[in-house]
Amino acid sequence: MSAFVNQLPIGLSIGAVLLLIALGLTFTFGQMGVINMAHGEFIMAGAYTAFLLQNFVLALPAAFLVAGVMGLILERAAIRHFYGRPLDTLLLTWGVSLVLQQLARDLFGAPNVQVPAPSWLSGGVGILPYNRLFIMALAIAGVVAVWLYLNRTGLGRRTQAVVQNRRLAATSGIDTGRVDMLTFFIGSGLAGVAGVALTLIGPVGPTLGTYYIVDAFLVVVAGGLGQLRGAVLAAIGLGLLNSYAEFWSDASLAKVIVFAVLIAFLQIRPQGLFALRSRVLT
Amino acid sequence: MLELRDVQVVFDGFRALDGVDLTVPEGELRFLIGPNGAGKTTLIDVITGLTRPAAGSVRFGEHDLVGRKEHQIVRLGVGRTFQTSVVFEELTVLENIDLAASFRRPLWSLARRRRGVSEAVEEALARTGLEELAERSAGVLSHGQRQWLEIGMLLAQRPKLLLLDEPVAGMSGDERQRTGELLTRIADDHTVIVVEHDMEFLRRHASTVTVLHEGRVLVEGSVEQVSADPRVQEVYLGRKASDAVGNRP
Amino acid sequence: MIRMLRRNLPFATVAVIALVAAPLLLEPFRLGLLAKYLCYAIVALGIGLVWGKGGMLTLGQGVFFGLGGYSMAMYLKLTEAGGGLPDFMVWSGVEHLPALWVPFANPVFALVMAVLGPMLIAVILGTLVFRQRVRGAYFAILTQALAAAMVILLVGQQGLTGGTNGMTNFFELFGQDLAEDSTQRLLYLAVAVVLGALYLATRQLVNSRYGRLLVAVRDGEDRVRFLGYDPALVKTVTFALSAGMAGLAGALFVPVVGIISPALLGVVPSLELVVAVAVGGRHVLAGAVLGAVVMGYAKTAFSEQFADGWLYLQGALFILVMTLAPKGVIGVMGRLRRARTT
Amino acid sequence: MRISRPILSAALVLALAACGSGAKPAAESNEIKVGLLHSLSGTMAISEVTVRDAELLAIDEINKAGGVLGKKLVPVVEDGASDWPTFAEKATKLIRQDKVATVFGGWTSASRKAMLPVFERYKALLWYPVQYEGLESSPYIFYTGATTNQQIIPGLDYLKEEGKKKLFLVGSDYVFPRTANKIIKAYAAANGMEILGEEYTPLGHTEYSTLVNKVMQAKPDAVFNTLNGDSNVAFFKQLKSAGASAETMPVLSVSIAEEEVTGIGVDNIAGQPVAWNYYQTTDTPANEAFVTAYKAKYGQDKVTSDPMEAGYNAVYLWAEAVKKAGTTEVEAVKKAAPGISLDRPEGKVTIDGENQHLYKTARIGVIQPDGLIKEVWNSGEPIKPDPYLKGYAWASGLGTGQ
Repeated sequence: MSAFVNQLPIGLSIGAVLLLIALGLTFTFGQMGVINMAHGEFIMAGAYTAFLLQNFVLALPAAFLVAGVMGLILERAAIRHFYGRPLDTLLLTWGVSLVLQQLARDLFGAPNVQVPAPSWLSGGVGILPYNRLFIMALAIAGVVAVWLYLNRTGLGRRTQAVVQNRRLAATSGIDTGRVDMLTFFIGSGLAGVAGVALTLIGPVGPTLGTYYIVDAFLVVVAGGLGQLRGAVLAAIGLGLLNSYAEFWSDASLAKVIVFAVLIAFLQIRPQGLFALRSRVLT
Repeated sequence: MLELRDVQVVFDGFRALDGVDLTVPEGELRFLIGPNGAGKTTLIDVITGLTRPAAGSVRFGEHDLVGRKEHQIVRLGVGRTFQTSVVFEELTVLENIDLAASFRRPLWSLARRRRGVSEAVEEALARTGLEELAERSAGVLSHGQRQWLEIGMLLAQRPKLLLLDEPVAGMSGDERQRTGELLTRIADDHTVIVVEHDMEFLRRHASTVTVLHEGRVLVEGSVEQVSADPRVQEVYLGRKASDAVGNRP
Repeated sequence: MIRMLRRNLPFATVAVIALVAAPLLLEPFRLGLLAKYLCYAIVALGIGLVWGKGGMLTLGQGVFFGLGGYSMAMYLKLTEAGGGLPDFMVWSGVEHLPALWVPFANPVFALVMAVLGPMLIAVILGTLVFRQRVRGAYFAILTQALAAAMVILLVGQQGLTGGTNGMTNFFELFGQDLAEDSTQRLLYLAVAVVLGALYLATRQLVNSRYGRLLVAVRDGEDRVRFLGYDPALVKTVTFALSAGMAGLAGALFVPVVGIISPALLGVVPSLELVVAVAVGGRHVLAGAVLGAVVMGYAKTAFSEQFADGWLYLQGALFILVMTLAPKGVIGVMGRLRRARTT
Repeated sequence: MRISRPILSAALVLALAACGSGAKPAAESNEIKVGLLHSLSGTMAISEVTVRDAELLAIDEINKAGGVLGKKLVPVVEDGASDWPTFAEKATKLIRQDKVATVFGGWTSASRKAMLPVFERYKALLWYPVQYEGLESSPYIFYTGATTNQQIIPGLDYLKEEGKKKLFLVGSDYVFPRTANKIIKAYAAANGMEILGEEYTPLGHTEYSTLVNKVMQAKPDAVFNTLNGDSNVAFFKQLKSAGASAETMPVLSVSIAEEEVTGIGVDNIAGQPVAWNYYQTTDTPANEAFVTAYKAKYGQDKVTSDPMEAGYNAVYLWAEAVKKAGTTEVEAVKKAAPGISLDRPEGKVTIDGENQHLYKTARIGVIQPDGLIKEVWNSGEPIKPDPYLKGYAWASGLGTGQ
């Protein structure tokens, strides 16, 4: 019974990890419709930043910058030629992800590397270790920051305007190119931050990104395009589902159950939890 | 033929249609007008299944259209065009029309290569005057030609009821003229509902007009009756006439 | 008549090379590799249909390929076991042949299931997904998740599927010794003939009204509804056809290569096939086939020379194709040819 | 479409021609080609590259000492790409195209199972250097890593001696952990031990909070860990942060060697026991030479591990058998191999004539704060390999067949 109760915070903490890795995607995929398969490699870049600095706290902002700049370069060099062609972007960025993985292997070697966890994160409250609590706090902070950015800053409002109607936004004087750059910078930067956080609980190696990418996309699909609250609820829901499904069956079956539930869910809400309503005919 | 009763549509709290009643008898050419946001296109969307009404009924002949999917409604004989014409640019004009004409065939029979041109397709090409362009890809057509192609595709479906959403928007005077003639000819043997803004076009071709305003039917009658109605004048002329009734760019 | 000949001349040339020249010129090992690429080409043909023509980017085609492969492998395992239990069941502690396995002792059933099984799954997934108008990127991600889930499922059922190891150690097919070069040559010919036949059939399909309808669904799904067609049906049927092709390819792949394992149907192999189609040229069926053969060959050649470079090359090639030549090799060739004639 | 087809055929002809050009001229008569087939890319590359390096070192050393039968060994290296069908394909290539005298290769059981039919079909030799789940004895494979009775059973003996009676089994979802756990359960039933739980996670799984919760709730005396690769990193990090330590919850691992320790983080795993046949710290003269030579060739920061040593040994054992047979011909080598006994880094190893496995000494070690592993227990003498566990009465019901 206590194990059952324990699963609740565990589910929430899994949800926090999912939210953290998907938060950047709500920007790049959600706001811009770009399916960035290299998102996982930006997470990896964040983790390696922490490895290079060997300082967890310093790594958080540094990883944001590193991954953000990588995202910026990717957007300027390639993705901007692909707007409106999400499927092509998907394949393009997959190529990028392969190159980045091999690059990491050549730069840092194939074996996993070690990032020391700060000593103040050892220990815990009840079932939840401090590092899990830290990840939850970081996820909440991330959501709040993103919300504030989107709703309380001029830049953020401009971003939303571009999402809702690119052409109209452009004609009303918004530099959509700059907005795209910035959005991609932030989305990728968030992936970098997630990467630093993941060093607390997982391996740091060239294939790090591949472990998280499918889950991250599932969160966005379940949450609905461009919806922060959707992503939050979807991440928590999937986290709890994962945790209880694994508790009652096993880790393998849990993944299959999650997929089945997601398909069933899409029968009820094909556009995800929340979706922008649009009358435009595609 | 078509009968709408108390149709209501709500978008996120906004009442796009607020209890619309509309009856269109067989063989009529009916114009739907009204200022922006009056609910004209929404009404068409409701009839063709694109938007599901929150309440009310839509009867077409003996069929209730509410809850049916778009393609099922088309199969009952209701066809429509769109404001911004959508034709398949990679296909030729002929293929576009042929595709529209073939929807009653079973899916497996489509797998055979097309041989020759069916009667419905020939007729649609002839009526819209697109014979010359039949082998051209639809991507190279001008705006007006695209609208005609849309109408041609619609005709090839041999529908009982045609719904045209602003067929002359953005057309040159010449093109307007031709479209108007096409419309009158179609109206000879079809029931047609046209959404239009252009008053000039309206005066020339309309028989009966229904005016929508803020999701309700304001008045219904002949062009003369309607334009003489003070409520219509208020709705249109109370604001800037050019703004509401004028030609949209 | 002459027009028909001219139209089919290139196809006939390729067919002669594939059916006559290749078996004569290539050593058995290389011929086996070519047979493998041609199996991939069959999958690619399906991807060309469903993605190139239908606009549905499927990242889970490996699942169907794998299911076809497993059906065939089950038959091969059962003949090899000769009434006993397949080897992997013995070491997985399975004592009785699972009921699921029993009908696969019949080769006809196994072959039919290799095609129908994947089609059935495609129909179920397609109906669920397309009816709800889930499309584009969402569909791509869902098929990718399907691939991930399927791998986990197969790995988890070790007693039934051989787990991560998959199934291997096949000795004979329809009484022919699989180790014999002559058998392998026959298999190669079978694969080539199947590919050719499917190519012709798919080309016919693409040129029919159905093909036009498919393109229309790709370019304006919602508009197609107002032409009186149900796009969900069209998409589901197409998806199922491509799944069936992938399944058949999988069934041919198993005796050619001698192994089927979950690694063959995961996210990465599924994506690699899509890459191959994009590189070859997704808008043209021949491009899909060409892409699969070329990429298969490139992978072998590269890993024989310098293994580490393969990821770089694959990634870079992909970025280049997508940015500079979205129509793939076929598109580039076409452009060169046009440049020459004008 | 019409445009492209002639070009397509041209391209196909080219591709065919290229396919055909793969044949290489026959080997010089003063050379012997040997194949090295490991994953150099993909998820398994982390582990397998080091084994290849150790094998290359052995080839170097043998060549420096005059080669075999007066001929130099020439390695042909292929990439299995962490993909089992690729292993089968490359094995075929090495045998048929390159006509190598023998192949050293594989790591995962799956890769071995994929290669097995190829070697049996073409009657070629494979030397497989990694501990595995047993229940196999192919006439064309020599197994230089441990089978179950040389690693798992000694591990259990050790836990029993330490008084650990309640076990929790954690493993990756594939053949080795599942087979190992079957043996463990049978052993436990026969030795009055209790199994509190048995959990599997997909390969590459990184979210262990639920599993750790299950383990912590069950309160076992020890965990028997057969997780593979990156999962170990996540498992140990999350186990540690849940408050478990080597003292309160020992985790005996059978797939963690010196090279994995850094990635997991020494802090997270120091003090935990592992079971192998060899450690970098194993005190033999042969090992001193091996470690020195390896570091000299590949870098002072490099470590040596059990599978590397087993791969290194494989080359020497094969060379010895060839010398004894006087030829590289497969059947003759097979006939000469049984009974060959060498002093290797792990101590004395002998090829068993019956099942082509090695007599090996089992060793339990504890991970030290410096990342190396210190031996705390050994079996005293080399254990006779018994892949089907015929010599263990309690193992008779394992469905081991044959």
